[in-house]
Amino acid sequence: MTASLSPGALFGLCGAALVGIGLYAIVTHPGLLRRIVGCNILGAGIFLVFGAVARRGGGAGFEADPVPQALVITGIVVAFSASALAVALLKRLSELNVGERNGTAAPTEQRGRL
Amino acid sequence: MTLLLDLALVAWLLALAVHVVVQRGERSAIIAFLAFGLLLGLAWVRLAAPDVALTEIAIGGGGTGILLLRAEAVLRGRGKEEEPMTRAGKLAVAVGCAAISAGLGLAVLSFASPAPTLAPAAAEALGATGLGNPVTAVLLAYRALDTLLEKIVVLLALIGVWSLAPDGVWDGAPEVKPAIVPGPLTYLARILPPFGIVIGVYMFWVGADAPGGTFQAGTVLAAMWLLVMMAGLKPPPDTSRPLLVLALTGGPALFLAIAFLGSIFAEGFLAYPEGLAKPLIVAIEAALTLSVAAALAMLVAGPARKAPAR
Amino acid sequence: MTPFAHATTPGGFLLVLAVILPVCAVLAIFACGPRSAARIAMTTLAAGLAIAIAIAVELIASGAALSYVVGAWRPPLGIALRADGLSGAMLVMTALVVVTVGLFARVQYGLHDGAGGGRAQTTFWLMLLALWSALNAVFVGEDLFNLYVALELLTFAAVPLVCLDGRAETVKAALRYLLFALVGSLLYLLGTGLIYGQYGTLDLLTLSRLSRQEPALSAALALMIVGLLAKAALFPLHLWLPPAHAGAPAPASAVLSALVVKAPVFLILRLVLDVAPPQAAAIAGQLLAVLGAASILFCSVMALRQARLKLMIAYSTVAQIGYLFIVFPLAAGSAELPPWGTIAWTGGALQLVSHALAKAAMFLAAGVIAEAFGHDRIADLGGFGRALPLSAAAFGLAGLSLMGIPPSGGFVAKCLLLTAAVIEGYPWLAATILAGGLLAGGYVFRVIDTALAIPAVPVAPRRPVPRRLELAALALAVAAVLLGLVPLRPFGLLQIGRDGLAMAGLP
Amino acid sequence: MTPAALLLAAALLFPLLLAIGCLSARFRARALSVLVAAPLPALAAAILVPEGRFAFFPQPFRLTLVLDQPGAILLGGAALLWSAAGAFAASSMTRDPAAPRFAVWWLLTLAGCLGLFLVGDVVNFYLLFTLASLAAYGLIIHEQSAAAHRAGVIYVVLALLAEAFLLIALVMLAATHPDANPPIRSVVADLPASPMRDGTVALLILGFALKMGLVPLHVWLPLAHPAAPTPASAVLSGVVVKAGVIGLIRFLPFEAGMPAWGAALIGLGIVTSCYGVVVGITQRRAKTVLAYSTVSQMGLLAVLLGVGLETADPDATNLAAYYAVHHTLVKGALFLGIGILAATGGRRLGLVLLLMAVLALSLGGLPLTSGALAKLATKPMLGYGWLAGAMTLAAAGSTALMVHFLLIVRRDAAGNPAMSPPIGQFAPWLVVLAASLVIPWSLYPAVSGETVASLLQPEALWKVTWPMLLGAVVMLFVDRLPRRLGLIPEGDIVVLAQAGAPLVRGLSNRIGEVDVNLRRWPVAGLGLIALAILLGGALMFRA
Amino acid sequence: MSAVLGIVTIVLVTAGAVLFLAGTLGLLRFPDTLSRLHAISKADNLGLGLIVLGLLPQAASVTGGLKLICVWLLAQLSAATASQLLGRAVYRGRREP
Repeated sequence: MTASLSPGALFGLCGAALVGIGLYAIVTHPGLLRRIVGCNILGAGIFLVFGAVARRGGGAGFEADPVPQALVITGIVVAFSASALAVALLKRLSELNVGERNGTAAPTEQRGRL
Repeated sequence: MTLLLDLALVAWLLALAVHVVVQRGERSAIIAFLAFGLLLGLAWVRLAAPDVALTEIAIGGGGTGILLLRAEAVLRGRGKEEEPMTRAGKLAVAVGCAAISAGLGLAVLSFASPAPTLAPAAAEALGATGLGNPVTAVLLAYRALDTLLEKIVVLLALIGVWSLAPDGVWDGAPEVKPAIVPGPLTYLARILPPFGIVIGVYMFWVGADAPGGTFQAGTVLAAMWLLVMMAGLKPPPDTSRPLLVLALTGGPALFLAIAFLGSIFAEGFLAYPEGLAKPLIVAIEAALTLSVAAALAMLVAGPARKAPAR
Repeated sequence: MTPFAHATTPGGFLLVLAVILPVCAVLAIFACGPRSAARIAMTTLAAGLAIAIAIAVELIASGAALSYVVGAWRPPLGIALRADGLSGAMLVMTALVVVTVGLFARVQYGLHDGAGGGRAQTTFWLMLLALWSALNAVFVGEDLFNLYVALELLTFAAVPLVCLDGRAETVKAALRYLLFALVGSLLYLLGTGLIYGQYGTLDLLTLSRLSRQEPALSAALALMIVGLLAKAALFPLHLWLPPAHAGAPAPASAVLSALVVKAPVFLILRLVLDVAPPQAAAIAGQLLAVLGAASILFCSVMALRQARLKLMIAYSTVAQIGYLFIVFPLAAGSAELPPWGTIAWTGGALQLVSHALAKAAMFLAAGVIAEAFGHDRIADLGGFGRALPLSAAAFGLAGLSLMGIPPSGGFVAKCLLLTAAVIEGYPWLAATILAGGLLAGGYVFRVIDTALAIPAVPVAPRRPVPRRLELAALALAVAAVLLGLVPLRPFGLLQIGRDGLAMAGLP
Repeated sequence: MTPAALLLAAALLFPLLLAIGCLSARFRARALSVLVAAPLPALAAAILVPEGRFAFFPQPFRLTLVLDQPGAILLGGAALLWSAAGAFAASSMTRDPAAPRFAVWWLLTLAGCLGLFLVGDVVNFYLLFTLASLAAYGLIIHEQSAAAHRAGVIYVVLALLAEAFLLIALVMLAATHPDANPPIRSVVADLPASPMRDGTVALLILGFALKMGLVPLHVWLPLAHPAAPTPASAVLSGVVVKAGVIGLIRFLPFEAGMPAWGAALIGLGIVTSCYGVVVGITQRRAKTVLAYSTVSQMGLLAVLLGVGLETADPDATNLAAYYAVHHTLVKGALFLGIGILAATGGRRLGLVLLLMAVLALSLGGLPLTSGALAKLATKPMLGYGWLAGAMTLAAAGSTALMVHFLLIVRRDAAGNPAMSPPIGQFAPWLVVLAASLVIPWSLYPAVSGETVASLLQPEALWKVTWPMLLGAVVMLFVDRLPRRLGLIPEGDIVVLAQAGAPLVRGLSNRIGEVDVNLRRWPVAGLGLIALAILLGGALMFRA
Repeated sequence: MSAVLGIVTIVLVTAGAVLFLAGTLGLLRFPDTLSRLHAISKADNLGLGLIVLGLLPQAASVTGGLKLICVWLLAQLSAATASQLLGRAVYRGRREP
């Protein structure tokens, strides 16, 4: 048991569980912001799986395989960009909705060109 | 003993994640998520990935956290809940997610043994790059194309965020300053940035040989800039301001230029000439750090809200 | 036989250019400011088209796949780019659609503000170019993680296009699209991690040799395929597509519907054919075919029900995507005939290309209609064919291809698929193809009937529309039709780089 | 390339070129006047090109043209009718602002129809079949009335259905053939040995029966023919339905024979011919009556082909073509005649009515007319059993229907003011009329193998006369009966089908609701998870 | 010498850890935000100080030691600011509920 629960496997399993938790949040949560948080938890779980893979692949003087680690770094930045875009959309949406609800066009009302 | 610590860490991570999901209050959930991000950094340390740990804490936890907190502050009270789910539906989803986790766990436990790895290959090729940190070598040499495209992804996200501005103020400045700036914040914004900049530069500089690198350094710099902007010490620039544009495009542009030069002077696109690899990589990293810092800060700052100063 | 390791071939640098050139243009526009956006974009469109054609010529001339090892770091440590015949076809198709849409947008923007530089306009050019780069990267990518980055690039370029007009409903559609696509790409990424954990490489060519029936690979394939399905909006995961594609401005809808959804489909094709072991491929193929058939039938009915033209076209996209998925069991191949030697493979590829052309034409035509009349409610468009004959013709010709009426690319594609269904013994797929054609006939015909009607109160254009604007749609529609007249050329092209199967003996 | 091949190609391409020419606005404005010339190359080909001549065009055209005897007969008759109807249209539609558009549809339909009689390879057959089918839609809706649009919609739905049946049938035919575009001949020769034989034949019959208008797939005819302008009705009823006939002639294996399917075709034909008469008698509009008459006549053609298929008699195709050309000319002349009658009054009316009566009764088999010839020529093949009896009854029915038709047109024209039809319409009508009388005589020896003199034997005359008398008597009797005209609506069973509309609408609404549900975020999310589990499970445990 | 330094480290770090524990307990047990803030800032600042102090003897080099002190100073700074901000937020939240 201990052998199979090397840090790699352990955090891999943790990542697997986080994937489930993140998915659950994304699917069931009614609030959009929390869905974005859910995506980040899902992402964290996925990155942990990568980390587990990296940890297992240590060798040649490195404690872990650097390739998956580099992938995770790229992945984290991409995930952050996605969150930023999603949050910006969400804020804009809520702004427009508030404008609509107040009966007046939002001050930032704009007309599409196309 | 370490196994026990790891187990505790894992349990804590899972508990926090569940807490984030089931917590009613939006803000509490986000704060729990912040804590989750910090713990995740610890987990990365335990996975022998200090580079990732730094990135996770800086971007995954910190950057995302501040983004979410700011959004929560804006949305509070007006976020309309939509498409709620029945209890049975939630149960079904829960069972499904559990099944996916279980399958995933099975897959993780069934990985081939001995573990396949590229560590030896990476180590062997490290000499040609002159770098000491293999992760940096992967990011900026072996898989530089990914990194290049990912820079474009960040830039696109920024363009996307900016495109959400109203038409009239599109190329104006975003607004990050709260209505009332608390005194201590201003104080912090005066004291901290010099340290932050030093730390950022240090992180970038050691990145070639030790944990650290462009993203981590860029995030620290971005945090400093945001702090200054939030405290109102220096207003955010117009999105069309040349200096900002230069900072944003400089990194990718230099990267591209060196990449194309590689196809003339070295073995191909994104290849570095023998012996010049390290200086070139450091140069790229320097420019990228600035670009990342500017992009991350502007991503958090959001779309323009004020007409441009002409 | 193709060697199982990548080596840079002559002309391989073209692949890099195809991916990187639009990126350079994005940076240039960003740096030079909005005023020069259209000019830079136009130049890039021309250059990009030339590159795509050069790649196709090089492919045909050499008869072998083009490869490029980026930075001379060989996989598995480094990344390779590779274009076989199918990729080449995709690249050319993408270039054609993007260039035509670009010309359309240039004219349309010219109608509103000559000088340019507005928010929507600049964003459109930036996103169009980024999208092109991402598509090319998907089509020539050979590394699973590199493909992930390309997919994300695609999503990030596509989402802002959806809400370009900034109305609440389009912002909502964009957010929904982003979140669902994000889940899809995360699942794909997860699968990538599992594959790396099992095989220690992300290179598709290497994987095609290594992959065996193993739990990790099964889980990875399931996650990746389902994630990509979410991005491809196959029924029942199509929730985001109709509002997103219908809400976007016409040129944006055209590229979204014609090209963007094709990228995940292309990747699924590569996963199933190249990575999955034969038995797994068969099982996945069956499931995908069931979903594809359901998509065809269900969403065609939904398209028939729509009152708005653009929504109708959007639902039609979901239905037409379904055809690409019923290819899987039909192109299963056998010991002596590899999947890419089957006629179903050709049919599927042809369907992919002809749908792209036809759908882009339809959305552009719908854009002209909306431009002229200020709305796109089908019921209130009676007799629009008189005001906009070229657009009506473009819609009709594109419709021919969607319905599978000869002579058109869609016809040849559906004919090949039908033949495959008959030969392989899938009567239910044959019936689905026919029923889908009938339903498509229904919804296309509804618009044609409206166009040809002479109502008591004829519709009058709100503002005159220049012919040039209409020509773009017509050109694409004619291309979709002409595709049916040269059906056997792609057949040969598609074999290139696929195990060097002898091309002799093909008609 | 031989002159014959060139002529065949011109027959197909000339109308297409004219249609392409219509892209130019100046040409389009004058397109109406070229309609008469468009089918002339085809006519020349039918007359001049020796039968059995092939023309094969190499890559990239991949076009095989064949002119065999049935094809030549049908082509000649059809080209003549097209030309005459084109002249008629040029005269009758000069004031119509939408005439250029009409001309485009006309040229496309024409190209498709005439090409069908010539083409010898599977793919191009389907292509031309589609062209003819879909372009005819433009002719049907030309008047833009609500009825025309309804007819157009129903027509297109059925035409697309026919296309679908045909497509799958052709695919099944050609699937195992090594050539991607095989000659029709060789796939039909392979058909009897094919494992999918029965399915293929069933689909072929379904597809072509839809085009011919065999019961219960006839509903588009009585809707479309009255709705279209007169010259268009003439070609729709005279030629377009023959696309189905040539299809059956080309694709059924008459050499090998298929008794069961032959019997089925016979049954279908008999039902159709009776049904057309019975429903036709209840109609009150002249054009509708003619449409039902076409339905009935197509039934007779189906019987002929069925017999040929049952007894493996390839000659049946010649006879069927002969019968079909008779019908083409007569029915075309009758439709044009309705237009003439509407423009005629006073002195000339009597003459026109007389000519119409000759034409109409020719369908029933009036001695010395083409109808009688056609019936006599086919008699030997039908034998003397119950089938011959049924055909005799059908002839009687046709006569009855035509008497009904004559009564209607006489009533309709009775109140016309004194006027005479424009020569531009009258002359084409006379040409078709004359052709309908002359051409069958000239073809008779070649088709039936008997001399013309045999036609003048009293017994031959009696053979065709008595069913006519029977029919006429019956009709005169029926006409006395209290009968509610218009009891059965035009298009009869389509009305029943429309009664099912709420059901369809309900189903469609259900699908709409399902879609709304599926597109809710949690449901789609659950779907995503379920799919992942399903696929993952299948891959893990089944593979 | 090293043994003495070792003992000093152990004592100081343990004390710091205990203070952290106390702060955490306070965070969990105290009724309102202000008292929680009080507990956590007081205990944690001191706790961190003790831990850093305890680790100083173990630092491999002078720069290492300086880094540790920098960490402590920065933590002090940010904690002070954060506490201020939190306190203000609570205060304003009370005034305008």
